[in-house]
Amino acid sequence: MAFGGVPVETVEALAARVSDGAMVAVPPDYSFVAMAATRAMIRRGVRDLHLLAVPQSGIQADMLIGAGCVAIVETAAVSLGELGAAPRFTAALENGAIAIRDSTCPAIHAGLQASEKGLPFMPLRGLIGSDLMRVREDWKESENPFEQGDRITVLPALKPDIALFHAPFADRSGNIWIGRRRELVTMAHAARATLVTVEEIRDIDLMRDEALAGGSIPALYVTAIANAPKGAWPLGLAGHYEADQAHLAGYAAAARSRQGFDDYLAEHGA
Amino acid sequence: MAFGGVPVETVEALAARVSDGAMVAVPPDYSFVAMAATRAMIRRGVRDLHLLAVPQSGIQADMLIGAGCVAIVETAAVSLGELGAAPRFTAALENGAIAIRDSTCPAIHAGLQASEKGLPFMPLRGLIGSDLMRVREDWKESENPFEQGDRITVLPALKPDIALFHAPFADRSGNIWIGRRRELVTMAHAARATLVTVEEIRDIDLMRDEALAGGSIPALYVTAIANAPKGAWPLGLAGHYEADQAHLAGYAAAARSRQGFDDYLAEHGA
Amino acid sequence: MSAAEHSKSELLIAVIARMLDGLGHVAVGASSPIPGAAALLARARAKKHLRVSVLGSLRHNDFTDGAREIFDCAAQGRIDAFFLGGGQIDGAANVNLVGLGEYPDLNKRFPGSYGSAYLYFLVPRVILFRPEHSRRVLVPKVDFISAPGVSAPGIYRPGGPYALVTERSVFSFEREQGRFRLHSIHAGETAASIAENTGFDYDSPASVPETPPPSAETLALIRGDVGADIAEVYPRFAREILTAG
Amino acid sequence: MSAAEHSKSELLIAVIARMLDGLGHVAVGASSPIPGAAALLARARAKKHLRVSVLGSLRHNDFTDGAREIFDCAAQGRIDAFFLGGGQIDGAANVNLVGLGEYPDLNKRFPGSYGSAYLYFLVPRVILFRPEHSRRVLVPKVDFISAPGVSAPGIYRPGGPYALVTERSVFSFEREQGRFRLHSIHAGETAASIAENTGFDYDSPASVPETPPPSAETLALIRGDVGADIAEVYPRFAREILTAG
Repeated sequence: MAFGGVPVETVEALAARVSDGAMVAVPPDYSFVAMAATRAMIRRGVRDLHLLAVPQSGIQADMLIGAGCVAIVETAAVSLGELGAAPRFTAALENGAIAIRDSTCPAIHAGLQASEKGLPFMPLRGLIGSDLMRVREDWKESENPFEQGDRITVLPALKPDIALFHAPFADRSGNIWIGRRRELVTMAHAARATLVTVEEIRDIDLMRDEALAGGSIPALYVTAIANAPKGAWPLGLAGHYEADQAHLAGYAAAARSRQGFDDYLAEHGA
Repeated sequence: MAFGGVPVETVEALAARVSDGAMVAVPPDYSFVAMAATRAMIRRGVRDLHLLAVPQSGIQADMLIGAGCVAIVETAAVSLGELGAAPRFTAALENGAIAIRDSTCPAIHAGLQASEKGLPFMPLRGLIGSDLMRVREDWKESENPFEQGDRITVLPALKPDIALFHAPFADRSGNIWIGRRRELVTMAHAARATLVTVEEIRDIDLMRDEALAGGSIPALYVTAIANAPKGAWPLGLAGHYEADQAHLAGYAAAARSRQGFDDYLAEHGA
Repeated sequence: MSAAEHSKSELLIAVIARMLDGLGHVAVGASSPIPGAAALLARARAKKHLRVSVLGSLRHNDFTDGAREIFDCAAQGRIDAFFLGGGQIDGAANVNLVGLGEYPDLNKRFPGSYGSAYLYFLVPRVILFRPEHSRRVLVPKVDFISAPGVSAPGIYRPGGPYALVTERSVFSFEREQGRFRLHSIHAGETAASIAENTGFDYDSPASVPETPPPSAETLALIRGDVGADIAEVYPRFAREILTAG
Repeated sequence: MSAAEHSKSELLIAVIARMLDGLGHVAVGASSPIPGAAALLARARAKKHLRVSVLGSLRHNDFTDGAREIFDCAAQGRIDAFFLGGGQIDGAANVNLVGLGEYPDLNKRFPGSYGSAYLYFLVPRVILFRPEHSRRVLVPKVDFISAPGVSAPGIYRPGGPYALVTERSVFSFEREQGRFRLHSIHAGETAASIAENTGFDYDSPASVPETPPPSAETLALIRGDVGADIAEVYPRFAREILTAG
């Protein structure tokens, strides 16, 4: 089933669009995370992802890492927030099982905005004197061309193969409503392909609704959509449902061990 | 009368906040132009403005220039669109009455985004080989630090003293709804002060309304608000009222001569 | 006016629309009623497979990230065609939207460069549209290069000029040679009348075909849905020109 | 627990809130329940003259331009105070949020640097908050500098460290000297116990005052509106800690 050029498909089919080795951009825990699609990616056994957290991640990154889907994680942080460290992320890094590109939040936003603008790089303040500059060999110290001696960092563009997120709703033309979660707009603009799961498809035209259009991503940037009610669970979807704190606490406890994590995956359909 | 720290005042008082010599950023004709405030600025006799069109302007720039309020206009274009050339702009430039900083649309957006990000400059593609590079001595040709020999332009930040526009509504805390007119967001972020006239002040909380928050500018960036019903007239306000085509045609005809322009101002309260 | 008869505007709309066939996304800038109508005509014929973004339109514009989005979108490679005009256009496809004379002391000021100095570099198929076809407009060398037609090697330039459409003819632009080539001439013109009214050198085939007129079907579309669509942004154009039929 | 009694969390909330008095806009990042509660307490006392932006909150966060807005906003000079933690903090106020050992072969991995490598440079009053006050955390030299406490002359740096708050004491940071100075010690600690548990050198006045306890009014606010407010983002914190009263 397709409309307006944007196919609507199953979560499995959507997840199958994520090729092994793809660079996949995902939002932070509070911003419309596609958890149903994440479980489908794990079931499919995707491998060697370059996971780009925009700008940090939680259970999504931890599960993908624990399930062996990730080769490189590029992020400002991975954590379960109030529930403590992300256990599979932490273990994978302490074991050297995955590579990390340690970053800082605005550097990830800047790299995506460079791609959004078709620019090869973006300048950024801060950073100089941080060991991130030492370990990120792709970041360079440069000079403000308008003030001699004013040192400033330049960061290369980040161009994800895929932006993946979950949204409250789409319309029948494939336009996506994201409200104030505008990092999703930048992700969609910057990425080669954008995959979106939604709570529902509504029979409206987001582009002709002045109240909603400003909080929408036009279908122009959307590659495929899947219907996934409660698709952010066990995370919340702001304004729609709360995070399932008990479930998240259960995950945090289970994932402390390899066996507990595997049991969790087996039990929760991933 | 003040609420939440953002004063609500008369259009005259709001216009009086625009000091002589200020750099004032204004949107294009189709994007929420504060025409009532513009007439108030002309009545007050503001002088020597550095008018920054984001990225072009029409009757607003033409009237301010004709009324002698402008010293420098920085713009990608000034035109009355279907109604032809902007007569006072054209005459002022042909007479050398004002200075112009000729630009191109994305250069103005880039300069504002630099200020939005607290950056001293932004890179931009295109431009090289345009005579704009020759006449804009503040623009520089540089090199992509990540690819030897790849020439790219760098543009200095544009930091307006004031962003001035008209919006459909504000809430009681001074948050402003602008829908998809996101150049207004960038203007407000980049400017030192933001002055907004509105059709009305609604008894809602834009920040707690998920449908509207994403299309809003938080009060954090807003300096003062004035109630100005039909405040974009004779231009339109998208989704609210259409442009007054007959009036605009009358302006275009009248402003062809100095006398006609002065008569227009006298007749239309400016 | 019968279906066989058509106005010059209708001819130009049809000519430009043909250049958009098969594309995925066409953007139309400010002050461009005929290109706007052409894009909407191409969309009507493509049965929704063509996306059209008309700046200044609420109904035919899906951009939601403000005035900068068209520029970002072009840089992302998501815009296939765009239109530029020019107070002067020269044989190397340089366009002048700034004015006549020695800058900044111009004898005649035009509105300004708009997005030309950027989009001309980034949009693969930029169609130059300037109805007036005279030696005043089509000059050997523009007084001010708002945007250059060609760039030196090593300058990032995925885009550039594709064709020049005027009231008299259609030129294609040969990027390798950096020159225009006469592609077709409108009814009533001759190779000689084109040469007489063109201030720059261009290539020409031995025999220049006549620009095909719009079909009855195309005229019906222009006078129907397209006219209604374009009226939102260009009410005067829609009223004065399209209702002439 | 009577009003005179208070938990350590309540003391820390009150201590931090005092550092925010008179400011215009305080932002609170991820995983910061005590700073978040402190900012909301300061706001409650300032009667709306203080704006608080709590990342991850829908109700106490007026950002509408996505996750990047806090960084842009800080760069614009519109954020007066922010909070950073650190798996390690050293005497030059360098913070390590990355891990222990020789990068990348860490013995112990922390979550990551978050926005520290940027906001520490740009926000005028960055308050370091790390409850654990031990030689394990407060070290002579961090293993990894997520963000440096001081910068060389010529580095653009309007912001930097203001104070360090722990479960045992408050240090102020002297930017000229690039060193901490012991500012107050919490009830039950002594100058000697601080020295014993601090791994870095710091300055100290001859007599160090005790950190004043929260007033009954402050405690009532924390246990009332502030607790209810913070529960949206930190439900466990709100439930387990604040309801202890």
